[in-house]
Amino acid sequence: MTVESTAARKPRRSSKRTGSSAGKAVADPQLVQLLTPEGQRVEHPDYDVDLTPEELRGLYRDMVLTRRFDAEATALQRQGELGLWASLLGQEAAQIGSGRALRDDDYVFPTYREHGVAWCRGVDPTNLLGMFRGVNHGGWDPNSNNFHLYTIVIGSQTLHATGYAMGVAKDGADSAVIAYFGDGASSQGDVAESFTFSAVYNAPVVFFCQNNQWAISEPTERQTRVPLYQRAQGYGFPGVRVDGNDVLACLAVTRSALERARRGEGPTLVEAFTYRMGAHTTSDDPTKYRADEEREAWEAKDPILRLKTYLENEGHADEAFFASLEEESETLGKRVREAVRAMPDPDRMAIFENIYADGHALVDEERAQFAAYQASFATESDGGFAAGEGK
Amino acid sequence: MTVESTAARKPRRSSKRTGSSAGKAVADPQLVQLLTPEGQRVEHPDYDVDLTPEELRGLYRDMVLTRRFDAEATALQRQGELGLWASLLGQEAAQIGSGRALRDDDYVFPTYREHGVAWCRGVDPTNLLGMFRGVNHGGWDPNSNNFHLYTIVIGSQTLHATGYAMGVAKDGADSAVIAYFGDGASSQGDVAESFTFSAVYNAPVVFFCQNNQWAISEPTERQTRVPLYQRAQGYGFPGVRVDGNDVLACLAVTRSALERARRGEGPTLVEAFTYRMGAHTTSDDPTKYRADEEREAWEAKDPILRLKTYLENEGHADEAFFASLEEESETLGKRVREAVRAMPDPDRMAIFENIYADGHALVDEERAQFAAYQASFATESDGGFAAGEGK
Amino acid sequence: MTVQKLPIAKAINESLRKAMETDPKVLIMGEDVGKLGGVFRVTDGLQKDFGEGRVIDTPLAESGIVGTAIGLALRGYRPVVEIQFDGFVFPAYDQIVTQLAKMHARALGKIKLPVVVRIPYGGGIGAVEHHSESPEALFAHVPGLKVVSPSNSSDAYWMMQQAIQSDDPIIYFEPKRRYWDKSDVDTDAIPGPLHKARTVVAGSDLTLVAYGPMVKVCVEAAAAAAEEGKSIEVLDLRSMSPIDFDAVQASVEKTGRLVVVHEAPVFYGAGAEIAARITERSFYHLEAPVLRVGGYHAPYPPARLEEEYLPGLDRVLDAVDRSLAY
Amino acid sequence: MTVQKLPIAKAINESLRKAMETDPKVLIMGEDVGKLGGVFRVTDGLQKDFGEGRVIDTPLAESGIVGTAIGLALRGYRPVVEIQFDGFVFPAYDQIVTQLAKMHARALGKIKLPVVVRIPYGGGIGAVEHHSESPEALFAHVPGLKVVSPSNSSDAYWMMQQAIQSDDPIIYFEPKRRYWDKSDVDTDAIPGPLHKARTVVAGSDLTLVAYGPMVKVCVEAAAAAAEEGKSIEVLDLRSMSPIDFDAVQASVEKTGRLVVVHEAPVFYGAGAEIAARITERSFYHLEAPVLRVGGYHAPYPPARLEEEYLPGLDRVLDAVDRSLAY
Ligand SMILES: Cc1ncc(C[n+]2csc(CCOP(=O)(O)OP(=O)(O)O)c2C)c(N)n1
Ligand SMILES: Cc1ncc(C[n+]2csc(CCOP(=O)(O)OP(=O)(O)O)c2C)c(N)n1
Ligand SMILES: [Mg+2]
Ligand SMILES: [Mg+2]
Repeated sequence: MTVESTAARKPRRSSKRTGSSAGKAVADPQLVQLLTPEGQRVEHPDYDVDLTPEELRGLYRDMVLTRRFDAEATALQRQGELGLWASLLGQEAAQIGSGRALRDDDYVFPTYREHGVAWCRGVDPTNLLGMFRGVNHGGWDPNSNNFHLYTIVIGSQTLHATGYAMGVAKDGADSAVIAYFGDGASSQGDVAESFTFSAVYNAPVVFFCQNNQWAISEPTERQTRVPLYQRAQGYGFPGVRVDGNDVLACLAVTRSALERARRGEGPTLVEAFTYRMGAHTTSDDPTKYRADEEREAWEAKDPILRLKTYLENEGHADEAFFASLEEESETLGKRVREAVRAMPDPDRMAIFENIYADGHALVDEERAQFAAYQASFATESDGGFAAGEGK
Repeated sequence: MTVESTAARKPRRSSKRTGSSAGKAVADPQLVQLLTPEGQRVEHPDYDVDLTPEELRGLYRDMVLTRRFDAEATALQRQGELGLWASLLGQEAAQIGSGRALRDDDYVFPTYREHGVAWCRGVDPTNLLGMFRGVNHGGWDPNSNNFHLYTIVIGSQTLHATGYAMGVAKDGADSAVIAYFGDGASSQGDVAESFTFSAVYNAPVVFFCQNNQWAISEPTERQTRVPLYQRAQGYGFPGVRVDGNDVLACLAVTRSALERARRGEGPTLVEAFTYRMGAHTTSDDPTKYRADEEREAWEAKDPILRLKTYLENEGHADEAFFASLEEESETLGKRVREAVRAMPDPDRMAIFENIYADGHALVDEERAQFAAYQASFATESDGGFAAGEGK
Repeated sequence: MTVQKLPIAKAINESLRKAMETDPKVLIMGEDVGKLGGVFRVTDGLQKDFGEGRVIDTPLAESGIVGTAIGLALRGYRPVVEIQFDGFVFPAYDQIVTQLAKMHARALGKIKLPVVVRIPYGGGIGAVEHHSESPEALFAHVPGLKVVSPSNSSDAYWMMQQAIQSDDPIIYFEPKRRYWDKSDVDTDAIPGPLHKARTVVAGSDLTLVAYGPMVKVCVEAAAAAAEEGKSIEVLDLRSMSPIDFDAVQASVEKTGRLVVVHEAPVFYGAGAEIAARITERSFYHLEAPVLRVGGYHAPYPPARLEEEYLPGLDRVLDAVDRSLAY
Repeated sequence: MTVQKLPIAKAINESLRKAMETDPKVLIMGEDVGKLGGVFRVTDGLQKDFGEGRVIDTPLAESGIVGTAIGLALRGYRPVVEIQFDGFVFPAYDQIVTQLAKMHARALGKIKLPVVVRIPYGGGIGAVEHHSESPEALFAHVPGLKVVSPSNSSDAYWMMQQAIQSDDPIIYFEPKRRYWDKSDVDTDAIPGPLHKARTVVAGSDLTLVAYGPMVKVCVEAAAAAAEEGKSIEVLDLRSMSPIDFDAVQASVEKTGRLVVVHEAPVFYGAGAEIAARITERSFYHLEAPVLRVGGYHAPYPPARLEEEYLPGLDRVLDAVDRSLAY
């Protein structure tokens, strides 16, 4: 994929409802945008947000701190403190915009990259790092912040979100559920099945697809030949493409979709058109498969920069704000760094914990054998140092 | 589901390309029809067929013989000669129309109900009965008639068809592939994945969905809230709904979709709107879940009757034709009956045959043990009669 | 009236009904479970009495069924999911293995997954392909799942009660060819633990271990052997994960001989696990190697051959004889 | 130059290249197999040389990958499919078990399914969840599949050649933590049969059986034991279906003792099958019960605990000692 081919798929007409074309990329509704890459506030017939300067600064702060946290995690991976990191660089607006559209009682089903959404939910960022450090497979209580664990198997969580939303509807609650997934994930059978179930049961769920143009080394063309948001209409619910680097538009579109869900009108697919600025993960080397120019073109659309320009132009934020945010960023970075370094390795007996809620005889047996085996080293003449080498 | 709700979803506007509505059932293209239930030949802006009287009689004959065969199989099941039968009653036009649109070099991937398509491919009908009698899991060579084995796991074959079509394209052949599936199957992840793969690789495949309104006891509303043919557009290829009880329209629409595939324009979804007049299979009891009136309403749309009326009105067939067809039907019925009754049980050693093309040591071992075990009965004093009772 | 003679299918139906009456969070989901009451009528009448909101006909998509059941469980529901036939559980296998089995551990115990997956399984009903399989080992090998199978109506009733009450995901295999076999169910009884084996026939010369549909065959084999003066003990395993090795061990250390019987292919089957573990536990007690009787390493054959494929009385007795010959 | 020292990953790469050169019907399919050359670079350079038509980046859908590979095989192609990591094979499990494994039998032998499914498997690379699993038993239990795993570069090369040439579907498990281990590959050698075990170390006191990543550990264990005067024979199984029981039996009847080692959970694992069958075959030769060393009945743990979970030198030696103590 080249920059051109991506650009060629950029839609031209805007609409809350999805467009008509099948088999060719004409007459796409333009993507919803409220803030241009140049930081200009623009109108949209269907979507709007009316935010106070404080709220705008809040969104800016969220994005800056999220990016700072993400950069710190990448650095910690390089330093060997984390085994892996999946950076959200470039996707801050999509995540903060959608994340801030949520109510406390809404429920989030993320992939492995939703650090910005986690931030909006109030999940302590350091909690996200456990699985990447290798001390656990998910270190938070999903119900504390209505933020489910990260899901690594691509697409699976869309069904969990749909089932959860079916439960919300059963309970008569007016909460909504949001399922995050990627452009690559859109090909998984599970995602299609979640569209079917949510449509048939009219479940209050928003499918939030961050189309960051890449699934590891594969461009979105490997997953679809028409814009992804159009997928929804064939299942009987609306799809909309939003500028995923525009935090205001992401907020507005997600809010509208959540409201629709609350009103009992069922699911919506939101395609946030954005870009993965970094590697897929720290294990990945994008120079193998994509051109620098593409990344550079997207740099001009940076989500944080455009909001900064807007805040400055409108006089909504002053130097002091930016300076104090800078400081807050550094404090966050430091806190994260220290927390990770202090993160203890799990006790080896944790292998046998929480496998079953009600216990399992074999686990009990193996736990006991393991403990005895470990103990056998301690009683040997070498004083137990061999235990750690039982590899 | 009631008759009304089905009728309510009947689309109103016709189009070769798919329509626009998302989230509601307005402005659907009407289903393509060339022959009304009353036997009237009507025009359609996008589709037509120009058939000689002989060809028309041929289609009629195909449908009548297929129905006769199907009835015989149902009877054979009642007589205990078959363990099960999945009747195509009511779906003759969809199957004969689409089946007769195929060229010899095209390839068919059926479900378990495509007896009419098998007929068009020249598969000996008695070969279809082996699996229902329980003597094999599929009794024909798929490559003899380019007609794959029946697939029971819902939806799986759509991926095989897509892969096969990818191979056809690779070979530079201008053949096409057709994948049959049902309204229920449309919910399976595999079917969605086949849409994605075929679109991305532009594979020459036609997805032929017989929407017979039911998936065992579940009405189509349990699978989708919009007409199924619309599913295609979100994957970037056209979908079209055809009157599945109109053999001419099914022929025309399938032919057009196959031609499109041959031209390298990729997949098409054809939704043949039809009705399962009988039970799901001989094991099923539809009185548990659907009203007689629904069936009666569909009886008025019978695919065979309408062509008969047309043939008679146009003077394309005379009494002699109908009489000789009647006779041919009886002969077919008799042949099938006798063939089934004469069908030998498989040799017990067949359990160990054809599991691997290149052999497998354990299979060899178990085969030998089994043979020795069987032989042990033969050498016992009772003269071997116990062998058959080794249950 | 607390003791009733019920077919297994009806016992499960009654158990589901009881659970739904007791706990409004219990849901039933699956293909055709509503008006039709399931292709085996196991959910017959439940939608009529509990409504479409609690007995849910789902789209035809097994991964979707299990995946949404997981979501419902996360919301506090207790879904009992029906897979129509053994051979159709595989589209749901990913959700079962990577999500249902692991989510509790992934969340360090902070969330629970009380989902029951009901699977009518096994052969002997003269069905077409995919309708006669015994895939239990494919689930028992997976940490995080529990796998059980009743062999009679009382167990069918009570094990379902216990499975629904359990906070763990449970794969509940129903011996479909025994659905119509009747036996007593005492709905007021105090049931034993879900994962304990049960001695069906006491004996002293050899132990037969089976579960689900094969228990009946083993009981018949024990009776036939008794006529020849052989005293066979029959254990109904009831649970394939965990396995009640203590019970098997105790029996084997009494009889000195063990034959394990199941319909599933022997190769990598439950019999392998039982043979390996019991041989390790009771090495010096075994007079003969543990023998296994089960399916061949072959796809389940067409119906006209299934009686040759399935372990029957003669094959069990043959193994008994071979074991006793050591 | 016919003998080269190659890492396992490169040996597979060379083998795929050779197969593609030899047979234009050989295709490579999977996620990121093209420009990127796969996340482990096993297909590196192949798309560049053979084009996008033969090295196919697929949509992110494993069922679709295997399902379309089946279709391509029916059309006469020989697809070699890559599953990116062990834990991601499950979405394709249905196509593998119900279609790939059974279609040849279903067609009474009239069609062939020469599909190779490559799966990098096992732990030890410090990865996140789903990237360290050993699901081989879940395939070996299924009739119609063959399951193999190389432990060194020569086998990696030749077993891939043979797998591609085979007309049967083969699940080819690649020991990912050994990808970078180098050993000699003779590309002109005449390889032995695909499904035969190989004696890696000869010995007389006890037999260690392993495959894939565990062979190395067992060789080290044999060396360590040798220092203590114990003579351990190490067998590389190479094939988990079929299993070369003759080779294991011959070794055990010489040594009298057997320990089976694998990373997969012991419960219902390959070790169970080997223990059960060898005990049956060699009942009077065994001085001790067959012991098994493997994964626990627990989800594969987070990376910081994997060395505790994986069978290592000490755990193997512990089992050796326990066996010898009988
Ligand atoms: C079922 C499954 N297959 C393969 C993978 C390996 N994998 C991890 S991320 C990824 C790409 C995902 O792309 P996308 O959905 O676009 O999300 P993104 O990473 O771009 O956020 C792949 C193939 C996986 N995690 N799960
Ligand atoms: C994966 C799978 N799940 C369930 C079944 C059981 N089953 C057989 S046919 C059927 C209904 C199929 O409905 P549809 O696709 O509309 O085809 P129809 O039978 O109406 O022709 C079901 C649920 C199956 N064969 N495969
Ligand atoms: Mg992406
Ligand atoms: Mg149908």
